Amino acid sequence: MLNTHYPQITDNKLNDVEISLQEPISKINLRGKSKEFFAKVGKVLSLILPNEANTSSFSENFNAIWLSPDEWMVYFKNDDEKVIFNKLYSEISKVNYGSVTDISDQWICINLKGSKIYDILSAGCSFNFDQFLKTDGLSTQTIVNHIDVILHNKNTYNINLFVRRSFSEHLCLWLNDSAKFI
Amino acid sequence: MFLINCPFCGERDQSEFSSGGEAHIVRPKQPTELSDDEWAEFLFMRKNIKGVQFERWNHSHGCRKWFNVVRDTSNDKIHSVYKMGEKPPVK
Amino acid sequence: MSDLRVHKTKYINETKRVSFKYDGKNYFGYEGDTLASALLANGVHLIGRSFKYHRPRGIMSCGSEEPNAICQIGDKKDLTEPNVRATELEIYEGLEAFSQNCWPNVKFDIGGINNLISPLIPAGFYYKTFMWPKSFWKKVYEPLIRMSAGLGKSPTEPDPDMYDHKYVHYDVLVIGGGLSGIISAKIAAKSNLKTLLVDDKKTIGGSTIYQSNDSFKIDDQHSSKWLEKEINEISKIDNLTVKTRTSIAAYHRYNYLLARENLTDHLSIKDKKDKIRQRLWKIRAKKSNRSDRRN
Amino acid sequence: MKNKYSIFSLIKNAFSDHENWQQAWGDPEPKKEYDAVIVGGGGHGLATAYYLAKKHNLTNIAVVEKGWIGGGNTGRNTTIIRSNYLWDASAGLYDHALKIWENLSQELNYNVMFSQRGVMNLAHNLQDVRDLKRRTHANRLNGIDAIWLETDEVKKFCPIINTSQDIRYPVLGGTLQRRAGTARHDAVAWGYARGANEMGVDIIQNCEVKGIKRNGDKVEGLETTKGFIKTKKIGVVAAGHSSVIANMAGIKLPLESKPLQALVSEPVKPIIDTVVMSNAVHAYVSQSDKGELVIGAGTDSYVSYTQRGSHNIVEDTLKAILELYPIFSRMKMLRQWGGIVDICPDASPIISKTNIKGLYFNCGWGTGGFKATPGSGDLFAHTIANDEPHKLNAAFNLNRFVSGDLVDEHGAAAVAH
Repeated sequence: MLNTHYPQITDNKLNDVEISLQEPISKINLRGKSKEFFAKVGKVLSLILPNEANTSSFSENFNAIWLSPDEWMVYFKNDDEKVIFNKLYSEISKVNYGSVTDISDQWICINLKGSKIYDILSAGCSFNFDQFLKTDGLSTQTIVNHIDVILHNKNTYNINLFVRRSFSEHLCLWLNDSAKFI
Repeated sequence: MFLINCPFCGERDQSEFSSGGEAHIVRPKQPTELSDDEWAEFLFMRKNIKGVQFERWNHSHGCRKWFNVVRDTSNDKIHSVYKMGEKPPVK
Repeated sequence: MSDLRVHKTKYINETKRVSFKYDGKNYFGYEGDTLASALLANGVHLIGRSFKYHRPRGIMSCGSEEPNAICQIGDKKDLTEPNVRATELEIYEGLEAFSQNCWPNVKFDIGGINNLISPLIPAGFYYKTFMWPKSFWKKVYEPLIRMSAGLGKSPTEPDPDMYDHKYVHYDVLVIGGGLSGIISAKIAAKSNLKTLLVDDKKTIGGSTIYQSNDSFKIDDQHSSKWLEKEINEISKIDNLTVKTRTSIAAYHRYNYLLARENLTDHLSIKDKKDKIRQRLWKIRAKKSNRSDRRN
Repeated sequence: MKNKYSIFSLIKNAFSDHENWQQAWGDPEPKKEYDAVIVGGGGHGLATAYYLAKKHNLTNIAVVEKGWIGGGNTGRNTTIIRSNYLWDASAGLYDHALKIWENLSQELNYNVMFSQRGVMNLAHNLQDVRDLKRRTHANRLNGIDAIWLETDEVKKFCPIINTSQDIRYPVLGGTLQRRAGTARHDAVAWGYARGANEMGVDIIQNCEVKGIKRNGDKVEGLETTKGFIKTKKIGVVAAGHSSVIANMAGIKLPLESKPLQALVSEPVKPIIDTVVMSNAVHAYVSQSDKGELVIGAGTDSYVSYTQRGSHNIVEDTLKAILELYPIFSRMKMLRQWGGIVDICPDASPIISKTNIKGLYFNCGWGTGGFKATPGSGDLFAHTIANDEPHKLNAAFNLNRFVSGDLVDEHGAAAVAH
């Protein structure tokens, strides 16, 4: 059976770290290289996909994170997520301009806020956050406590962390634990 | 624990990468024509160089792209990194 | 108290007595003492026995280089710690330390017999004997050898303490907070480089902080006074972090270093509670030419 | 004739302050020509020379070593000896070695401190249980002592293991080979060196091979840092550097060399009296006669000749150790090191002739060569002397990578390759 549980997040305000679940939100994985692909994405989401590594772009409703030279993740809050997905799917996947995959249930978004969030992450992450934390909109894929994550710097000391659902419970326990001992 | 400069994501810790072994081992174009010796050569025999070696790495916990690395296996010093399909730098 | 103690250094707070036990006997030292300095001040010189010949051993140095004064700390099954250098451990209220590798006690050690027969048991003697009769190796000889193995004792129950680790990135890492370390760190930090200075002692300054007479002068001041100003100054520099009680444990390629920070080992038993005991720092210092040469 | 080592010789020499001991092996310059030259002065190489001299009367031979004898993987391993391998060919090979171990100290008149304190292999999941039970049965069919232990029996045999069922990788049982154990690794190299030297073998240290001279498909000799040595037979026992030597002869081997790490703690009084291996969580531990905990970690995933390895490998191993032995958390590690292991695709060794006449390779032992030292030396000596493999090493030929007759021992190898 499909696991649709969300991690329990308790004690979410410790040592100036606020951990909160940002769900449900929609996430779509986009892959493509062709001119038509970029044009269609631009049309449906009114957004230009970032082509620079470790960056993101946004429009009124959507955030797009660079994952690799031909891969992005778009996430957004939407009451009717299927509409956007279906539109992208029929304009891109169906006509072989690229691929569109709904990954809303696969990844979970957790928001971290506060001046100590990078201290928590550094307990289990070898990534050098020096540049990342200074620039809004940067993104990165890395490992936190042996778990793959996608990080998106929303703005100063406020980041969205994406983690696969099956690892999310464990990661949340670890984040809470770490927050106690910064 | 070396640092690898992923040609897509930039410099990251080695723990984010997986090693794919020796690079530029060309898959046989006509597998059906191969003798057992040639298969053994393709599948198992490796230069296993002590010194400058061309190898493949995958940024498995980042962009998940394969690329090539020129590394000295006697001191783990990485001389250069280049994308798949690009011409290897001359030694 | 013996008169080995040098009074009037501000690093020992002689107004604050700290009592501790060594081999079951009560002693006291002062706040700021290491176990070694407190024992010496109490006239205790015989601290342990050597590994093989059980020769009496005293304190020989004043830091991590100590080869002799190695003690067992605590006797609780879960918290005891073997092989702790008396020169590195700061005393705290309630500390219990024991001599190691001796029985029944450090002054009268049966193992001292080994010293008497030392001509018979030179380096590597076991390769040349214990081969006959064959069955004796398993039943007699090896059990005897194993009886004399080891210095301290391992804990026998799970460790209740907590540990932590953290990755950090710096442009410059300076190891050793003596005179040169402090000045290097200051110059690096002032050149706009993110700098970390680590020292294994509880205060930085190295031996310079004890140099308060006319033989040691910098800029016409006693060098301890001069350094004090520098220490004061670097504490105000933004991109300089100073970590004391932190010792480097490994140097890996690409300037990746491991350091152990001791957070609670110097605190009294009640103050240790609910705190992280040690933190492992995984330090990546910026690649420099020097490290390349090291490669 | 060398002086015999015994308690009496110790007493006798005590009177002269141990200054009159005979040299255990000399330090000769290489002769111009030998009947055979062994490349590599580790345990396997010295054992090969010893058995060539002892069993095949080849005494005009030399062992050339680029560093000092026993300074490579012989001095860097975790000294575990066992023979509980899955396949018949491996069982034959490793148990042959184990049988020699049992009398080795007496044979060499050198105490190699072979200690049969048992080796336990733990199972942490149902597949482990099935695999280990299968191996136990296979072992017994091959006459190798092996028993299956339930969790409580594991606990009884080694009380400090955490057998609680609510840890991440609970202990579901294990196998035990009682005849298995450990030996003093340095003593093995030194004992064989002394024995070989006594029969006339030249042990030449600080002598690095720089080239192999071929005449067509025959070898003619070796270029070394101590000059050219003429010989018709070259036995290469160079572990992690086998490919380097193979490249000199113009051939390739199915090997990758990777750092394998190990570490020891500060010495403590005896606390663990057996060897416990645990492949699933990747932790194995024993305690030396000096009191150090000897811990084996894993290999890195990439080719390297650096003899150090990455820190995360050690960290993961220690995590596993602390889960299984939470009492060790306050122990301090004394030193850590890496050895370069040459790994075959099937995790089995190569003891074989090559296409070049007079060139023989003994390599590919991967993470577990120490245990095989005497057997490997004996069988390699046989192969070199007769230009034909012994029936016990026939399966471990180079041609198996062409014919496909691989001996897949990934399950029984100590460390996941």
